[in-house]
Amino acid sequence: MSVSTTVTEPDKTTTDSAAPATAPQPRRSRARWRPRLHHFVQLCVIVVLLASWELSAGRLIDDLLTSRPSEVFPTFWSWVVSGELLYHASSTFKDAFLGLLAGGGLGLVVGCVLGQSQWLARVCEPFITAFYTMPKHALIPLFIMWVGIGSELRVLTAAAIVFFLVFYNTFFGIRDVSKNLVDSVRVMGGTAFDVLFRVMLPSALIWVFAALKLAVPQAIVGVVVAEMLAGDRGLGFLVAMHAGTFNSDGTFAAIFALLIVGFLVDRLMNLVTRRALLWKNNDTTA
Amino acid sequence: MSVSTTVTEPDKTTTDSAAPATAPQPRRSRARWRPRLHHFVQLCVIVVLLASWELSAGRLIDDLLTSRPSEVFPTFWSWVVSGELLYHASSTFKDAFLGLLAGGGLGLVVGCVLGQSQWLARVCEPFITAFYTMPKHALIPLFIMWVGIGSELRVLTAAAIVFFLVFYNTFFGIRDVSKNLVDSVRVMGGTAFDVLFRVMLPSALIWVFAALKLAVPQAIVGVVVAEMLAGDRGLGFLVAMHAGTFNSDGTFAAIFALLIVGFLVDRLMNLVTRRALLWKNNDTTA
Amino acid sequence: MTISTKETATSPQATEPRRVVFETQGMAVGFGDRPDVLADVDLKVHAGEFVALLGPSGCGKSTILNLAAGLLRPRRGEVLFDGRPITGVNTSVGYMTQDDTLLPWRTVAANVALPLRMRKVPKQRIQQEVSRYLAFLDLQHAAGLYPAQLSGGMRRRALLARSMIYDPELLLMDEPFAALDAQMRQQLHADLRRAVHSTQQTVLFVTHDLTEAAVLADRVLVIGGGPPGGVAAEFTIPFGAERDPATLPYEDGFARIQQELQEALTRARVPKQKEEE
Amino acid sequence: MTISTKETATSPQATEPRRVVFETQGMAVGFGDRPDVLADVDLKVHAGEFVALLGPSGCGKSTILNLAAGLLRPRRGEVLFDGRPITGVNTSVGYMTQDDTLLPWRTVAANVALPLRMRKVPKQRIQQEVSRYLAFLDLQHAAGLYPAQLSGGMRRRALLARSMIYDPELLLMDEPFAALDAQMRQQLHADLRRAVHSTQQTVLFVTHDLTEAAVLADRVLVIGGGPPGGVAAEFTIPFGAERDPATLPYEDGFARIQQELQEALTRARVPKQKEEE
Amino acid sequence: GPSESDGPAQNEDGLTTVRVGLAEPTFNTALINLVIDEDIDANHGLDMQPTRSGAGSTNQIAALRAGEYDFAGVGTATAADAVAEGAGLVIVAGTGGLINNIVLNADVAKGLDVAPDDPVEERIKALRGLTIATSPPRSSSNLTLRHLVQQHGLDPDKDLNIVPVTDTSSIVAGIRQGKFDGSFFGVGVADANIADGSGTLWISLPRGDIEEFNELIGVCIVSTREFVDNNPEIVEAFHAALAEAQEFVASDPEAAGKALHENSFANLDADVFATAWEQAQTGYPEGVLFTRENWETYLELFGDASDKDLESIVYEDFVAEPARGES
Ligand SMILES: Nc1ncnc2c1ncn2[C@@H]1O[C@H](COP(=O)(O)OP(=O)(O)OP(=O)(O)O)[C@@H](O)[C@H]1O
Ligand SMILES: Nc1ncnc2c1ncn2[C@@H]1O[C@H](COP(=O)(O)OP(=O)(O)OP(=O)(O)O)[C@@H](O)[C@H]1O
Ligand SMILES: O=C([O-])O
Ligand SMILES: [Mg+2]
Ligand SMILES: [Mg+2]
Repeated sequence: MSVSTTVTEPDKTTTDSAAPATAPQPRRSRARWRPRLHHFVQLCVIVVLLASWELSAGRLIDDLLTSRPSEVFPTFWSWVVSGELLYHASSTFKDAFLGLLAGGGLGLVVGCVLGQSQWLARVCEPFITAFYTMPKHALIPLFIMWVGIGSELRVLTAAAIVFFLVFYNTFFGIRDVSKNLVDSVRVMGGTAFDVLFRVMLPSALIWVFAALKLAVPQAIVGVVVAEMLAGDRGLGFLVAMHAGTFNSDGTFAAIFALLIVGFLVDRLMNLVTRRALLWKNNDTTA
Repeated sequence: MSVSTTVTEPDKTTTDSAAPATAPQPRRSRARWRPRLHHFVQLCVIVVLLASWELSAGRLIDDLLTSRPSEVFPTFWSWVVSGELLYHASSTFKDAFLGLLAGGGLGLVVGCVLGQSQWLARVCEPFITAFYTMPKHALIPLFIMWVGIGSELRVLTAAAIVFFLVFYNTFFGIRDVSKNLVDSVRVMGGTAFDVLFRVMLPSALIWVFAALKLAVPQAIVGVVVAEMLAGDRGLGFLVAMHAGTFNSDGTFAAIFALLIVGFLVDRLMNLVTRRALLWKNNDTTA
Repeated sequence: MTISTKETATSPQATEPRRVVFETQGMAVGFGDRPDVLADVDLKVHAGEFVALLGPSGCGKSTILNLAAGLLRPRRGEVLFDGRPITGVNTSVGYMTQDDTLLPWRTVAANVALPLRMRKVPKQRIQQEVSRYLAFLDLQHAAGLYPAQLSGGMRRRALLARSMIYDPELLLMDEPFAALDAQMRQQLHADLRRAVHSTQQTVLFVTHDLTEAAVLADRVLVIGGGPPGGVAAEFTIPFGAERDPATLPYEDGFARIQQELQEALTRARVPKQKEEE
Repeated sequence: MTISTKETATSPQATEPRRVVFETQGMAVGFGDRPDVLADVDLKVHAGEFVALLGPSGCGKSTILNLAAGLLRPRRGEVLFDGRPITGVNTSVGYMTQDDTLLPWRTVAANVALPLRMRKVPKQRIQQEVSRYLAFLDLQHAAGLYPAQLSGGMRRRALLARSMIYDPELLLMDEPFAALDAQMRQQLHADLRRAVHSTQQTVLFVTHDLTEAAVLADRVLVIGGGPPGGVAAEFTIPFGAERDPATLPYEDGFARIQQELQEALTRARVPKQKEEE
Repeated sequence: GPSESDGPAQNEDGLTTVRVGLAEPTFNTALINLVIDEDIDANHGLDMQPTRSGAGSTNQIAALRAGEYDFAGVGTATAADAVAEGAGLVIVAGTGGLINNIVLNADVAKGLDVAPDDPVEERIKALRGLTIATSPPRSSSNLTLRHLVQQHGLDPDKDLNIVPVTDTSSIVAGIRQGKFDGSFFGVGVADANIADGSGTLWISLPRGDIEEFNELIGVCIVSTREFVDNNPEIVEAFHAALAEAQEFVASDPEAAGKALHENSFANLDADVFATAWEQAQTGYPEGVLFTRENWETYLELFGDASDKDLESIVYEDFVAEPARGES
């Protein structure tokens, strides 16, 4: 939709080939941030939303159900100051990260191994599909019986969710590697080792990263659900505990914390995948 | 990777254009099912897995933790016969379906409205992202405070999860509609109405279906988690209740039910999206 | 500057004075706060004529078509259609862009029928017309297929059918065959000439392939010399309306025309100022 | 059947007896339980020669390249490279396929370096060679870019550099420019001729564009007449090794060759049996 | 999880550290909270490290078995079910009778033609047609409620609508909004409704409304078979500490209540605490025992309701020596 702006300089219009279109350009994201109109509008939207919440609370809606900004944010701030927020958030992140590591690593290895064979893939497909689609959170009660309600439970839950996502993507990703790519490397003189490490794995990596973009939020969901079902720490526990003690300020403050987490995780994931898949996202030419 | 097999008939090699390559061909999926080698191998895999589970249970692993097939399947079967399975499964499905309908419908409408404006999109983006990535399951305790623990809770949970998925996809999908497509329809004589209903919405529909492929399993996850946290019916309740009374036969039977559900849902979604996106998946030519 | 080959045109259209369908007078156009892309452009397209715009990438060929389609306004000067300034989207043209603008969720027949349906033509009439055009462009067997099921060439033909079916006064074509391989392009050149000839369609055709321009057009305008660019050269191609694009390149005189076009194109790449230095 | 134009070849290679790099003797090939795609094929590629395989889609052109690359085995007959039967993947060839086989996660320089790195060439040597080839193909500014950042034409040039850098005895090219537009194709034809000429590279080139074949090759083999198909006609193109592909089409005699190739190609589309009827 | 065989460690004061898993403080678990708040554990050479999670009895047992705790406070019904499934748990103290109450939405209570001070039979029969929230099926509370209404001629499946709630989050709001008509929960939960006037106390078990339940021990402290066998002296000290707390409550309920309100129940409104403590203080079994009679009462009342074979549980295996009260 947007028109390429690369052919406007006079000295470039004389060139036949598309070469000038590909000279590296300063990237937009590198530009120094400065407030723009839409940032101001965003601020307004927030203020209006909070104001109407504050005003309707206790009048239109029962205070107990929705609390009010003037109570939620002081609560939130008190957690920030006391370090309580950091304690719970870091617990959630630590468990999600460990689960991601364990589940992702295992998923990658198993996916690579099983993905080598067309035939194995066909045999395994229905089992993979069933486990992939099944609500893995339903395994939490089982996991509780197995490993109790400590950190192991949360890590295991996140790992189980991540494993299937990463495995599924690696498995089908590695089978999607272009035969042409493999053949071309073999003809160039590549060994089986070259093919695996220079073609197969890097190819599958796109899929793995695609999986990670799904897996990171899912890992956090898994940990949060586990924290709500059993446990004594983490942001999920914070929500459940405050809701469980009818403390709507605390409930909303905890949900607000999760909102921020969601936002930060998304931005982080964009950053990580953009860096890792530089070669993929950087198509400046159409 | 697979080579097109359409140019092998002698009377076709004389045609210049690619026309013969596009004659509708009998589709593979329509072929009558007959057992193949890999079906047999799948059976073997199942048998071996079940046998080793049965043999290790009570010896290598505590019976209380893993139960054993010879107890899980009779339990499962007794639920089938008694109608208990149908009762719980249909409750889960009904709630997931209602949540899907409510959340999906709302997501579609709001997405279409907000998606019309580039500027609105920029303003809303951080809010959408935060809510999209946030673990929506954490809202369940809040929802319990709001609507109690009945069917409303489960529908609301599913709807909240589905809403953001469908909204996000519709919102960004509708903005992705090719300006060229719109221009071409306008030049042909299309009105604003034509553009919305003949270009915008059908374009966004691909995205909506992509969202649905994610949303349906997620809706079920939402209902199942809500059933585990509070409630007296549904497959999630079945798992939680049996795990809660240390009945590992029942826990595994309920998980088995969810596995089957996962598999069926995946197959169903494939069927539905394949039918709806016939025009998209049918590219028989490379 | 008008270079015309010595041979006389054999088709009657080329000599008789004819109605002007599309015309620009002293037109200048540009984007945002950047300088003009085109300036002082005067060009005419007569009824029944096949005019090709030839020029290097970025010289403003597509911009001219967008002006004709009413999707863009000039900065200065007049852009006239049938003698009247274009004020909104110009629904009297058919526009075949380089990208595929078939609606992927509609079958070929439904795509081709779309302009007529939006013009509220009676159902039965639509069916007749669609069949006629599909048959004419050898697409009758593909009527029920979706765009994704077609080859590149068939897609182009379906687009051609859709652009022509409502009998637009002017058919705009923006590098319509650039993405196709040589063989298929050849086939479509023949189809296009045949279709244009039998309907007496007026065409404004953009390309940067000089052979394509020479093979298809009655008149070739070379755009360039910018920024801001303009009509750098004009050629009348003398082979008549019933020519066969497949054999034309082997006819006498064709190589000459190609060479002249090549030279004009090379000159058009150099900005005007430099040329004058 | 060997149709040779009357003009004498001007390059010395065309007349001297030369070493045979690639050769098939009574070769037949097919897939699965289906009948032969090609049968009784005898062809030779001499050192330093540029041979084009021309033929309709599906006639088996790519299949011949796959045989040469050792990615496929014949059903019958011999497929010889340097006089010896090919038994495994043939790493003495460079293979440039129609699809883009640049590794998308490696920069242009890293892609071009790949064959040398896999051959354990010393790092410094690799760097020198890569610079040399990139400069030669006008890619020096793109060294650090990823394939997705390149234009189609640059990608083709990078592939060409990667296929040639390890100095393969035979360069296989399978419709390497089919997806490009005419202008870029022209540019690459010039680049290719220049590269081939300066390195004395032996090339086996597949195309279904007869002008491309005539413009580039010393010898054109028309494949077809199947199934099973074979070498239906052979042409020697007389314009010598230092020709300029851009102006060649306007030279005397070129149109004649094109016309003959066209006729041979048309005949090659008809199965042998029918021809005999 | 951490290995159960790691013996409990001595801390720098020479006290033996033991890990105790507890639910959020309710009056069911008041005794153990009192032990910790008043440092009664130190009197017995123990340093109790409590973990107060939102987890229900089932999760407490899971955590205990996974080695996260040495002791856990759980409902008797859940413990019995687990033992019947082979979980190998041992009761080391009976810490509470059934310290539950039924609280009805105030408007609902007013609308009934029975008053809160009418005979208990009338009050139970008046529950017909109401929606009552309680813990999940087969938990102690759920079993007790079902048994209670059944004894008075009501069918728990048909005559009233029992809705299970896994965590207690919705109770106060639910009663206030009329989402359900009432609840049957541990004392201290719906007492918030009583305090703000949105609820009416309908039946209180610790107050002794239902005589039949007086011999019932509803909550207890359990440990694993292995721990009990390997650490008999710790189990004895643990039991003794709880017994001291019980004696404190019995001898000076006011002081005990004050201590509890200042520590474990600091968040609880003073009125709510007062109502709750008034009911709860008499609900703690003498000597924190779990006698054979207690167990037989349990079996008699709930044996049939369980789908487990509770009869197969051997009392001596199920209850640790100090809690039997037989020496
Ligand atoms: N919407 C736009 N906004 C800004 N600049 C534009 C826009 N459209 C075109 N341009 C600029 O106007 C000039 C002419 O563009 P145009 O698309 O008409 O070129 P063209 O001759 O069709 O080139 P090509 O052969 O590559 O299609 C270019 O320099 C281009 O960058
Ligand atoms: N792997 C394969 N399995 C089965 N049939 C094949 C395979 N590869 C090629 N064929 C068949 O062999 C014939 C020749 O194929 P080939 O790819 O060599 O044709 P081509 O001349 O390169 O055509 P094109 O110009 O379309 O690339 C075709 O009929 C094709 O269907
Ligand atoms: O907590 C109970 O299981 O009652
Ligand atoms: Mg253009
Ligand atoms: Mg091929």
